[in-house]
Amino acid sequence: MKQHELDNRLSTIEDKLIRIERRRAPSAAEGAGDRVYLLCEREQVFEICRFLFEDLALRFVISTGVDAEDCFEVLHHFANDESGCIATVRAFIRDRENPEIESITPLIPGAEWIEREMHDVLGIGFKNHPNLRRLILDDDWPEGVYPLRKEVQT
Amino acid sequence: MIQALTNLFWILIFPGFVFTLAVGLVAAWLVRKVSALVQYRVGPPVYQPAADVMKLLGKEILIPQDAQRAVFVAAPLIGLSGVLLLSTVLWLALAQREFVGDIIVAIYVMVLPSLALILGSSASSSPHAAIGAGREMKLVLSYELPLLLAFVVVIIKTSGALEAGEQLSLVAIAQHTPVLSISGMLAFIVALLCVQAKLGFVPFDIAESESEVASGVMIEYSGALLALWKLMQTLMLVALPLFLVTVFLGGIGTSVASVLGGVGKYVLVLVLVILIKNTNPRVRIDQAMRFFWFYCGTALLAAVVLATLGNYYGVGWL
Amino acid sequence: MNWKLWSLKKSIWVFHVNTGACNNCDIEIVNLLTPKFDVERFGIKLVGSPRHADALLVTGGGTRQAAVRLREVYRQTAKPCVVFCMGACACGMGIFEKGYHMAGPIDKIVKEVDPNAIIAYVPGCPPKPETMISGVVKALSAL
Amino acid sequence: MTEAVRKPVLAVGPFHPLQEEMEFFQLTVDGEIVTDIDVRISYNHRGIEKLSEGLQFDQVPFLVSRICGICSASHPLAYVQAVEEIAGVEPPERALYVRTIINELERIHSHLLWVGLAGHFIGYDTVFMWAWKYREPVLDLLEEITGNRNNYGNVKVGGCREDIPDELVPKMLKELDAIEKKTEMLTKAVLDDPVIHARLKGVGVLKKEDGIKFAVTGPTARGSGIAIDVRRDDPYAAYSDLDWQVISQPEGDVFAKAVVRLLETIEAAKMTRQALKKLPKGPVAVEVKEIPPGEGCGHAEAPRGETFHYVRSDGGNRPVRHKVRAPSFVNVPSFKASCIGESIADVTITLAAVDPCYSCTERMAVVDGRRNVIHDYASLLQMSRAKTTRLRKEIGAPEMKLEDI
Repeated sequence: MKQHELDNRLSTIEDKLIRIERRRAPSAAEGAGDRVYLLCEREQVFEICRFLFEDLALRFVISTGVDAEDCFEVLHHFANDESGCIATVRAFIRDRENPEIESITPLIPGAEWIEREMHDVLGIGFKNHPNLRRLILDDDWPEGVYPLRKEVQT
Repeated sequence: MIQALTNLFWILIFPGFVFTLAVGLVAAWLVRKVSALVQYRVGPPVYQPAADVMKLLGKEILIPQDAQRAVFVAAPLIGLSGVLLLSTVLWLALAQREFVGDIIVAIYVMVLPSLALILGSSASSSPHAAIGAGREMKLVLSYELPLLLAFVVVIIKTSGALEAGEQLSLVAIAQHTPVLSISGMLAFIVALLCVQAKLGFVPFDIAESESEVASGVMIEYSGALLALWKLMQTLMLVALPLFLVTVFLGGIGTSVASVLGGVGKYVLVLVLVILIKNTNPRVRIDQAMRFFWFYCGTALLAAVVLATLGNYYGVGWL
Repeated sequence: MNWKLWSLKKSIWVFHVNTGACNNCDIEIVNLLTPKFDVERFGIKLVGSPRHADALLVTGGGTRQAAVRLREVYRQTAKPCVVFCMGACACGMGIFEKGYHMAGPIDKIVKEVDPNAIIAYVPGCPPKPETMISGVVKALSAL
Repeated sequence: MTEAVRKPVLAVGPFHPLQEEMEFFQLTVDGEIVTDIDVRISYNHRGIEKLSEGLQFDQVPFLVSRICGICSASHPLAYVQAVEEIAGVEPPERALYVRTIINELERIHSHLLWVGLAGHFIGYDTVFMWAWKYREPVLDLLEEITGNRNNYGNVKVGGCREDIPDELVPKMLKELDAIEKKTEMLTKAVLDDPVIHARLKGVGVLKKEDGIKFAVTGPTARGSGIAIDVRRDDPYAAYSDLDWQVISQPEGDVFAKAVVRLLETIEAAKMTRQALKKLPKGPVAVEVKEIPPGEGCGHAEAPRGETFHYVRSDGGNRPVRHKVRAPSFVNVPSFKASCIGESIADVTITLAAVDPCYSCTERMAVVDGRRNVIHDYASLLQMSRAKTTRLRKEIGAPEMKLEDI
């Protein structure tokens, strides 16, 4: 799937998004290196990921959890290997007290570990996750301390 | 009085414990050096095995909490005394002292080290050691019968030439070289492989597999107790090849020429052992059992038949 | 020189513990076994059980999860033993000093078990194999 | 029972002369067949993402090169590309070539290392010793360029820290010829060996669909017929100027992964030679004053697969968020698909085939609920080797000797 085709297909889900941002990597060679950010609310994230993964057959790369002071963001990065484009779904979780979002592990088994990791380090809950046990923090790590949150100082 | 002192000297110094130990340490070095050369490395210096044992003697002994202490401590002592007994019996027989060491005694004493290993690892209550003990036990079961059959062949071969009542005497057997016949040769080869297994060398180092992980029978041992195990293995490097020399290759005499010849025979057996160790991959325990029971067993049955026929018709080379 | 010390210097059995290293030090340690460096020449041998070891080669800065295991391994090592901190991380946690998941440095973790532990440091990121050998030699001549 | 097993395996068993990272695997088996795998990581978690937020943009490359000792060229490169994307900086051409050369040398040394270890796992220690011997000259070359055998620390935002001196180029070309020749020999020896065929073919198959589901990358993906390679798909450094091929194999078994790695090593040697011959003149870095607010994704093809870095800047001198995804993080969970249903004798090599930052197969305990047998790593390795021996006998292959390689 070439870049323009991807752009066309992406515009079909525009109603579910807040907006689409496009950027271009300056060092990238001709015809490659586009970055697309799809901003959405947390309720839409599963549907958009399903569209990208199943309908557009993009490759799941990884997810990033960000503590953005006023809200949490969960970014699911997908790659289109034919055009070199990286499409990122950026979902906002506005509820800081009880952050929760729908898990994409039932859709993409490869997301199991990263969602467990985000649960460990940021305290984001994942609905419908099959196995949300502790993964990367040690056995004695205190409950309720999430090292990647901004209020935690090293 | 003087007789008693001489005997003590014989047993403790020469050719008893100290001498055996010295030979064993050199043999152990040879094993490591040759292996290193095969792998394009330089290998350790000649005093390495001695340094290893000395260092272990100076170290702390840790006994696991759940271990059965008495058995855990006694096991290496039993093993070591077994080998010491064996080597003393052999030296006395070889030097043709007035000693009625008989082959059955030697065979029984030879089992002691393996039994001690099984005892010690079972007492250490570690799952790794338990696996090792289980394997050692199966290994003993697999090679003990062929080894016994090999000695039966020797006894049959030599009995014709011996006086009544002397058939089982090591001193008497050492006068003959049964390897110079078809059945004797077969028995020798099988016995050599059994010795390989007794020494715990590749391809039969199933119980220890020291080269990868020491998760074997000795995993829980440390300090002086580990040193005792290492000593036991070192002494076995002397005693077992020597036993083969005594039984199959005509032993070591007392004249200068025959001593030199005897040393040559010992080195030959040792080099054979090292070469087998370095040119073979490890086998699995069920493969080892099949090998010893089926292949070695069949070969030895044939050898027994041959030897009996040879004895009956007076054909020496059968 | 007494025989205990002599033999200890001539026969060093080492046991390798990774406490959260980036693998560089570990690879260089394995490199010591290969034909180019061949540490068996000096009587140094890698063993598979801490009970047999005279030296613990510790790499990595000691993460919280690994520290518990390091203490356990140190307890199981027969004394006397030397702890070698291989690499900058093991010596002082290096670049990971401020990490929230670190329990190190190694000397602190080991001294919690045994305040009199003998600890030697081989800095470098990673130390070259030659450095490691020379570190071991220096530590031994200081004994 | 679990407690009784876990304690000794964690405290004693996990460490091995060929030391690797700390991870703990617990395998559930039914007879000889693996039915479930549980993995516990965390032993190596150092909190790099949080540390990175405390460092300045130009300090972070030194941190990320210490994520993994073997990928110590690809991680900084991916990070630097992400930052360059935010800042809109284009490094000079010579810097792109130097980056390419160092990354390809890293690939050669990493793949040879894997070949050696894989040989060790199936009982061919000779392969181990020889592959590591061939690898030494690569480390020497890297030491001459960057001053260190590993952890090169050579890239920075806007270019490279050190240049390749022109005097070194002829020597490098000569060494590369030698390495290529030796690797070709090794490849031939491995690909023609009937025992290795019997031992690795059809073992630990990762199907293409499973590979996509688990989002695997690198040789793990390319061995399953998923022909992805960041170097071609989203060209960075000087890869679009070079003439090379993406190696992929459709079978998905361990053998296919071995073939991919061996052929890639030869390909990497060729690419390095081309890059050295084309090496343009000029500076190796441009000055970068400040990083504007924004976010960027950088990815690079490490020996094990795609390394992905996401960096967000708020206009200050430190990243506010820096996400790192190492290739093993997605490759490792894929053995949920490739190991289940395999016999335990094959598990070691299947896990090793992923090359999880040089094999996490250490931390394994096999729990057999039915027979109450506990296998540790040693017995698994032994089973694996015994199978090689058996197969060797079955096909009547001659004994391996040192001279045969």
